[in-house]
Amino acid sequence: MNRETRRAFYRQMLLIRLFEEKCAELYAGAQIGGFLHLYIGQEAVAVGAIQALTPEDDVVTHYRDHGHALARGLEAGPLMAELCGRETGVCKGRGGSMHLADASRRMWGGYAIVGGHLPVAVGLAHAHQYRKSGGVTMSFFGDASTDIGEFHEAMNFAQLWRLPSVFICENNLYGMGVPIAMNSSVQQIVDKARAYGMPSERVDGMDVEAVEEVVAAAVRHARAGNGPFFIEAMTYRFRGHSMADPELYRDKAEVEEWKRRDPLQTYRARLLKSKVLTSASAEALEQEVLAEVEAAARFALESPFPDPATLFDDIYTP
Amino acid sequence: MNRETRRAFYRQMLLIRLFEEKCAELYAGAQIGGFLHLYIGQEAVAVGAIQALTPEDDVVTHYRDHGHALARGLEAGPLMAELCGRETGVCKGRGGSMHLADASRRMWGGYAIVGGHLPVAVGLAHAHQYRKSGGVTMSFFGDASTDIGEFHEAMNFAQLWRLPSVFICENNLYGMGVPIAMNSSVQQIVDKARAYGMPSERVDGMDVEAVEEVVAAAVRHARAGNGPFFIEAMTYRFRGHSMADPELYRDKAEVEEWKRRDPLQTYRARLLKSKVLTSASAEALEQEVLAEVEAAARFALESPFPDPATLFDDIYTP
Amino acid sequence: MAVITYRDALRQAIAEEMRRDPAVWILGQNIAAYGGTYAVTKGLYEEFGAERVRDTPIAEAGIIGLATGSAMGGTRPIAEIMSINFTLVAIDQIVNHAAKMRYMFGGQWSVPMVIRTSAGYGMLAATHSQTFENWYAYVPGLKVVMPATPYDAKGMLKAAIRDSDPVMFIEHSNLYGQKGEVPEEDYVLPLDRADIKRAGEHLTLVCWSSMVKPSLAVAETLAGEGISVEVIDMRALRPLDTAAVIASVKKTNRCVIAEEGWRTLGIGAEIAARVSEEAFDWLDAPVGRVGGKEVPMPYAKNLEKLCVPSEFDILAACRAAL
Amino acid sequence: MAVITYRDALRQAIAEEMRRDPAVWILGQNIAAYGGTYAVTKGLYEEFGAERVRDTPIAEAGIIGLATGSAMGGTRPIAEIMSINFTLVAIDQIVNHAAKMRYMFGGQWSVPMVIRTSAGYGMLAATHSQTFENWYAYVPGLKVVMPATPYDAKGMLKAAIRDSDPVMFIEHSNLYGQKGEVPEEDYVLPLDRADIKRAGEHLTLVCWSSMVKPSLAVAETLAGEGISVEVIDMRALRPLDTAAVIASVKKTNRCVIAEEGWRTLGIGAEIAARVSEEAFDWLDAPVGRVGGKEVPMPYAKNLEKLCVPSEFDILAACRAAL
Ligand SMILES: Cc1ncc(C[n+]2csc(CCOP(=O)(O)OP(=O)(O)O)c2C)c(N)n1
Ligand SMILES: Cc1ncc(C[n+]2csc(CCOP(=O)(O)OP(=O)(O)O)c2C)c(N)n1
Ligand SMILES: [Mg+2]
Ligand SMILES: [Mg+2]
Repeated sequence: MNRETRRAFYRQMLLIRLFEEKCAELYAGAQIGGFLHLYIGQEAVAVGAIQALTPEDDVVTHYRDHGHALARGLEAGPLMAELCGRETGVCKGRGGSMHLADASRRMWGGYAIVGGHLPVAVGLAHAHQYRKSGGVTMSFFGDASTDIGEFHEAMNFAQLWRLPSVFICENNLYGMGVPIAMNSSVQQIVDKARAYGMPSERVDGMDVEAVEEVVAAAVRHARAGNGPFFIEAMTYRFRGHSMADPELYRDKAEVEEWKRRDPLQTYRARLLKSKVLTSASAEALEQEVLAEVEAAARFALESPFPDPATLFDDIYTP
Repeated sequence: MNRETRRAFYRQMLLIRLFEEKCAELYAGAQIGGFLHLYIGQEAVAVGAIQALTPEDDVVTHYRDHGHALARGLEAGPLMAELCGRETGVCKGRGGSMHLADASRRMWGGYAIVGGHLPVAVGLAHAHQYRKSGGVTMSFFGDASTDIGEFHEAMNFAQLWRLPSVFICENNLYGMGVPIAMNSSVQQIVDKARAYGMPSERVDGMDVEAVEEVVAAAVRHARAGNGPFFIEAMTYRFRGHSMADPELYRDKAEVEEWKRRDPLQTYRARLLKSKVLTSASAEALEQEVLAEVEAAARFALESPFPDPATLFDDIYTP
Repeated sequence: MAVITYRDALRQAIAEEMRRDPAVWILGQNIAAYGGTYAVTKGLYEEFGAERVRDTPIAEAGIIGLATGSAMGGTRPIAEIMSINFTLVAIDQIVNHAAKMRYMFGGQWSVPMVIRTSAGYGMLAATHSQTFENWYAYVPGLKVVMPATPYDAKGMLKAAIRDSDPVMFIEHSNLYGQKGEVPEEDYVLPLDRADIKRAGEHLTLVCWSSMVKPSLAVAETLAGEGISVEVIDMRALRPLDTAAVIASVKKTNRCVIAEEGWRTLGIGAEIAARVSEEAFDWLDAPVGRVGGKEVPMPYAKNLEKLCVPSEFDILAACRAAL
Repeated sequence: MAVITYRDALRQAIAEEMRRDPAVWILGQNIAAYGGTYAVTKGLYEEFGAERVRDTPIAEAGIIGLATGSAMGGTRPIAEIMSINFTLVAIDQIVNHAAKMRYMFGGQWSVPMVIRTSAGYGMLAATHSQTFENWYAYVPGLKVVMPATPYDAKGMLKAAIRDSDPVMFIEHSNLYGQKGEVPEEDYVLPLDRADIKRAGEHLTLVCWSSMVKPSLAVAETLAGEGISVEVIDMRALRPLDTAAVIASVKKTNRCVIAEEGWRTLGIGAEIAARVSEEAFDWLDAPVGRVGGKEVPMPYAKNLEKLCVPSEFDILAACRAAL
């Protein structure tokens, strides 16, 4: 992997981290409303995985979607504006935090019904197959989303029809406050893929390069017409499920243990050690990204709210 | 297995066969309406499996339910009356062919939404666990019902909560006109159980004694508090999916091949060979069962239709 | 004009649109080699092949979600759900995904998809005899139609396939065999207009789908008594063309609505509420509503017959309103 | 009487019934150690243990089906579905299984189950801000209630738990923190009766759940102008106690209905249709209906505010009807 890519990985993860820390701040200041689900701790998954895609491929994800949107190249400003419910937001303020999308980048959204986006993702993969476009659809979802029926229907369709679909389960060990042991009868989510005869692999989701490697192979598999591939990325969210979460259910020691594996800090150390970054260049980068996030927040807060006259637009296609 | 049980197996399978041949006749004569799904060819599964239960256990099944109802000991007369939509039917004519039930025998019904009865069955198993009753719930469903979400949610709940639930998938290779290869990404349904960490076994569903043996072990497993067990019984329906099925999708040779393994005829031959039956006793039995079916049909056709004044009864509990 | 069945009209619409536009394809259970539960898709598999006429597993949520995603990706799927009763397992996909896509993401893309499904009854008992058109008609983002004649079926299905938004296209098992005139040449019909099936002066009788035929029979009966009934087939349920009804009521001053489904909270409730509000000063009698008896449908034929509104029930309601 | 929150009233109802009857148990997502998304079940796990307060996977169809079967097998489950929006993935179980059980099998058994769920909004966007009480109220075999005050919440939840049939018990996220008087002693309330929350002479204002508070405020405002408004809280939506509304309208001759959900095909449509029919000769003005704007709910706060009926909207409708 070349130095530029590695630097870019770090930058993207950093952008996600700082962007979300800003989100938390704006949420506390009531500029962002509704449910806000932070991705902090899981950055390596989105960054490593989406790297493996071309612009003709698709991304579909769930409500914990800031990381995927940024990794897919959506700009921080319009994203933050969306979170603040402004007209300049990526969805004109209609979607909010859980529904970030940009059709021009084939980022088809965050979705907030657990598992509901997976049949949709499989449908996008079908369109690639039908149109013989060579594209691949990548979908993200959590561990606790693999207990709902729509996940299973999607899995069966994908393998049965050999669709170019790459499933990425971000196993952060909890669904809201419930540990996987109380949600799922099997503790390795990859076992569920095996029941569909779907090739699968588990990967360390705290290591962006490991994720990239495994996902790139999966994308090649799907793009070559071999059908879907399933990846379980082992990861952890450092914050609560959403901002409303009192977080009483996780052991402090467990959280600390995982924080020692912080994908951002460990990668920074690695890049310093391998001289991809120097202390100076790292700090410069950090300043640059911080400025980008601050600019995004300013852009958002200075943007107008949606025009009430447009309330009824876009229900149907004109 | 003692002679009495073997004779009883034969008698029950025969009763189902003749009962359903009568059903086909009454359907042709428009005494039975709606959808009529015959079980002919699959008799060994219901008879062998339900034998393993006690009266405190539960049976839940799908719309192809005549066999299960008869094997559970529901009388032919009230069953036929139900099919003919009469007040004397097991459900007072409200349910019809797809919804045969008798609470006094813990036969909780046929259900006609594919897969929809499986969470209900798991709930009955939960009640046994909650009440510490020692009972077991047995559910029946087809191969093509294992592609729908509710099946998967039920499987996960059963294994996760270690419920006393015995799942019996009757794999007759088709869901209506579609072969399993076009419905399911895996061709062995037991693979789906493995994804839940649920013990499972495949059995020859054309051999009533083989079914009984495997299911009895499964019931013991569940009753002992070890959680659910999954059985895939390989079988075949000799008739169309329902009476409306033009049956254009199956190879004649395939049908003939399976008919050579007719669970009723092969078992009859086996019992003759092992002297459990003689030609004379077999014929006497056949006459007896035929008379029972004829009497059931007479009972049904002589029974009154439901009283219109009772139309609004039973929507809610009085 | 050729006289063909409702079933054949539907098949023609699908085949013609598939010939016209290679992006159009159809998926559903038993629709390919089997030809469809109601034989609507018979022959399409042979003409268009397995890629464009695709059998699916029994997984209705998967079917609708897949069709939705595929439509986003550039195809134009027609998803067949065998019975409207089975749409309940897919309703999350229909209502919270397909219908929301355009608005929720700020108008960035459309979902050009048709969901074909069938209402009906016939000794199928409680879970297989319901009609939920009122539920779907509640949902902004969906279009909902329920044609009653071969002519409407073909023209509206073609329009639905060409439409850029998700359309619930609800057929009826009692109608597949009914015949009617259908032009040979290409035509489409609007998805948002009621149709006056018979003009009249003394009473407005509103109906759709299976209720059109008995309503026309009632109009004929009353004509024999010198009473002229205007029969309006709603056809489109979202948007709901109550303007047509209100215009009629301002002329007739009387209105009856006939609906197969349960009366409480049916489409008839909305029509009655709007007519009562917007034609308040024109109404000479309360708006009459005929609907299905409010029970889970019993299997027994004699009970089922009591549940479904009959010509006689409609006639009685009309007399009461006159 | 103690003044407690709606949330606490619900918790008391559950705890008291669980103490009274060991067959009562509760299942849902994050209800045990976590205490429930809206903290309704806080402390129950500690008091009753893991067998009776049971966390479930995210599998709403499984939850409802399991509760239904368990009820058939002799327990009395309370199934919590976090949001009424998520009931869509379980609606087949609710409508085609729980609600059909008794009738379809000829009255052989009952399903004594409560489905507790929550309506509401709050910058949650299109898929998380809907109310479907009108859909459930359409279904024979279900009982549907939607209490607005701590007193009603407790009394009706206790009644629902003791009831032998499936009850959809719909709470509202805006109400959990609202306070009201609740007696210390055991009491239950009927599941089929509307409640006059304020008596009046000049206009009948019909509401339920989140609309009760603004409706009472409107009544207060109009009282200042010498107009006396009777505020009827429907509370029970199936059966729908329109008799209470009609009796009131026969006195006031005017009626307005305020509903949070979309107007078309909402509960208000049915009420308006019945009032217009049964109080035809008493109505001095058309029945007014206030409802949510018919769009998928937008996220942006300023747009969301436009969508939900406000006190001002209700007041305007009342003035129009006077
Ligand atoms: C059908 C449905 N049920 C419940 C919810 C509420 N809910 C939102 S996120 C969530 C937990 C999901 O956990 P997981 O899939 O592991 O993803 P994570 O949040 O851990 O990233 C729940 C229960 C929902 N949105 N949709
Ligand atoms: C949710 C749902 N979708 C579709 C149907 C229509 N349908 C009834 S039976 C059936 C085939 C089921 O096949 P399988 O489970 O293999 O059982 P078999 O009929 O072979 O015994 C279908 C598609 C239904 N009843 N419910
Ligand atoms: Mg998780
Ligand atoms: Mg089968």
